[in-house]
Amino acid sequence: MSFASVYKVLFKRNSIFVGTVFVGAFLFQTTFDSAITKWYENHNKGKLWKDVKARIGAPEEAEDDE
Amino acid sequence: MLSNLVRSPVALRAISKPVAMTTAKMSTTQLLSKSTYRTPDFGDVIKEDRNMDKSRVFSYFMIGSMGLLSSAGAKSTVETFLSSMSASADVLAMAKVEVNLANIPLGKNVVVKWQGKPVFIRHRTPHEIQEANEVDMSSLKDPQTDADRVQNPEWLIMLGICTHLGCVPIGEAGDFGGWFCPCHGSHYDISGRIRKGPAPLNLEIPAYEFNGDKVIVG
Amino acid sequence: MFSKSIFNRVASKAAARTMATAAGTSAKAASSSKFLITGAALAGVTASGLLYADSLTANAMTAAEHGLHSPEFDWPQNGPFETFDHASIRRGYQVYREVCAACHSLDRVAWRTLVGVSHTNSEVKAMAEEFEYDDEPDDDGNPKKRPGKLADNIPGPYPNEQAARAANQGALPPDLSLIVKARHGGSDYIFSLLTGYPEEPPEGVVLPVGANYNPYFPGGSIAMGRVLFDDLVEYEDGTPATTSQMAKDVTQFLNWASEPEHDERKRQGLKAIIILSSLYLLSVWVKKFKWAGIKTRKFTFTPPKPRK
Amino acid sequence: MLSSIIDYVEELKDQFVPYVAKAEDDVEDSNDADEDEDEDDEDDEDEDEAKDQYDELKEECLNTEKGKELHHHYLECAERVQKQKEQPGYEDLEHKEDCVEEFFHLQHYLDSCAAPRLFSKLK
Repeated sequence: MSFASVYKVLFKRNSIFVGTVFVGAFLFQTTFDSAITKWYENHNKGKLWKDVKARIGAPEEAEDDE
Repeated sequence: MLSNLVRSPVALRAISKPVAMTTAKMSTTQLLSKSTYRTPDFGDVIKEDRNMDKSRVFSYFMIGSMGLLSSAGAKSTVETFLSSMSASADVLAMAKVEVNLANIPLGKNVVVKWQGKPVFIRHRTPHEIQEANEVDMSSLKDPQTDADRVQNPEWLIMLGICTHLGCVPIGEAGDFGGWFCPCHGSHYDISGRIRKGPAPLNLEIPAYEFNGDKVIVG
Repeated sequence: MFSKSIFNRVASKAAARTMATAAGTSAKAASSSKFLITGAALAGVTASGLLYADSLTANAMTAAEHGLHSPEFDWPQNGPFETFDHASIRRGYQVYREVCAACHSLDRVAWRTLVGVSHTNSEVKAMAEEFEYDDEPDDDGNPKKRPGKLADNIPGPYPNEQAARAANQGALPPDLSLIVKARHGGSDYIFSLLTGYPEEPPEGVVLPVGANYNPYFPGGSIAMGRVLFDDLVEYEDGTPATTSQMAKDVTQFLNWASEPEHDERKRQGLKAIIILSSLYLLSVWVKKFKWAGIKTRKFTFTPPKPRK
Repeated sequence: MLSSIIDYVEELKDQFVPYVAKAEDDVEDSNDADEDEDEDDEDDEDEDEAKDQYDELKEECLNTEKGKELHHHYLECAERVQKQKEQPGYEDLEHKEDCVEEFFHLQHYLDSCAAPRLFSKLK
């Protein structure tokens, strides 16, 4: 898609431009949130409650250190 | 700096121009022909191979992304403020009450507190259920069938607040074998419907659901 | 002495202000700088007077009065993106319950907050049910008791402050809900305090009756004795319950109690930093873009040719 | 804990009455203190380290050059104070020396030496 067509499709009409921005904001919010959460939980793997829960759920599982 | 600007003839002209326009009421063409202002040559600052579409799309994209992030931020700010108005965690924790029905023998009343209000739970006998179903609708002040008032006919669960002035009725009392409000003498039947006295409506039914042996009110 | 110096200060300030206005309006530069110099000198003299007056009432602080500064430990939550170690919180609750709870309350923590942090819903329900709470009076007006619910707060060991003092020779065991926030040094301090009881106080230290020595406690003399000893509790996950292990776990638990929002706060902080910094960069770009036309504007002036 | 240090002090006290204590000698004797501690801990968990990790680290630190020096300072002070206590009229002294400062110096060093390594040994 050339720049000209991008311009025509998205930016030429202000209503479409603003609409795209708002719709994008909604989509961005959810994807950004889940991406950050995923990273954060991966970064803190082993320390979170869900990991602990899995550990105590399984009887006598060898426990890894953090 | 400002005084310099004012003293410089260019700025002076730029400022005085609209004034001249309104006073002399000249047309645009007249004005243009009279004006000494010309678009100067920008040749030395314009890139040779510039792609108008590309730079325009880029500018719009940047401005659009700023708008996107700002509106996402504004949205979550508003959401945060709105969510601060909803019930807090400690209120929500109190919002439901769990009652173990296995401890309530047949034909007994239990009163539990739910959000500060008494909730009557009656384990009705088959005879009582039959009695509640046999009532003639036309004799009721606030007609409602017993089936409308219970999820499980064995268990009658309702708010123990008299619909008249908010007293708490007494169980297993009154002329109709149900509840009796000592404040102003309202009589409720075994389905909690108003039968006699000043109260206008039947005893209110809270939202509840059965979960095995337990009932969760709220 | 003190009031005098206050007066001096106010006077010199007023003088300085009049001087400043005088300097601003009058064109005589020489006299204004003179004023400034006298003003500065006056202010200096006043300040030193004040400092001297303050020093007269100052007490020498000994190292013992400050308490030993606790070292920094490698807590699992150190760092901007690190969460608590919830396994440690779980063990820490056990230590609190079996050891600390004998004297210390945890008033501000409700049972329900433990759910999804260190225990499952049913575990917390069972724990809450072990305690009795005051219920509504029965039909005859007699007080009634009921088992605890998730919505209740964790009960303390004493019904009130007087009872707590009476049971501890007049010393009040502080509530632990916010203790990590309430003490200088936070987790490091709590850990050091718990593990830092020497068997004997340093030579020459005289302790009041019933007091114990702890170098980390300001003043050194603390009513609480050493409570953590190796293998005092038995951890369900088989972690060896050494003194420092228990101290770490219970401190982690208390840190969670003080900052239950901790993990979520760091997650939100990460989001906020990313969004706000990209917004900042974008706004710098947009500002440049908006001003580009104005800043690169050229004015040329060709004088009009005379008509006649 | 500080048990080991305190043990030295106690030993020192015992030794003090007959003759003047030699601080350096006590440092060498640190093994005695270990054995005392082991007795308490050995009862139930054999496969695990029976000793507190923090104590072990601190002991290690105490045996470093600087640890020995600071410990020596502390012991010297303790000895001095002991002596003063035995002087007649000690109770009425206006200023009684204590060893808090020396103790703090030693303890601070042990902390700064042991603390950074401790949490990797804990779970």
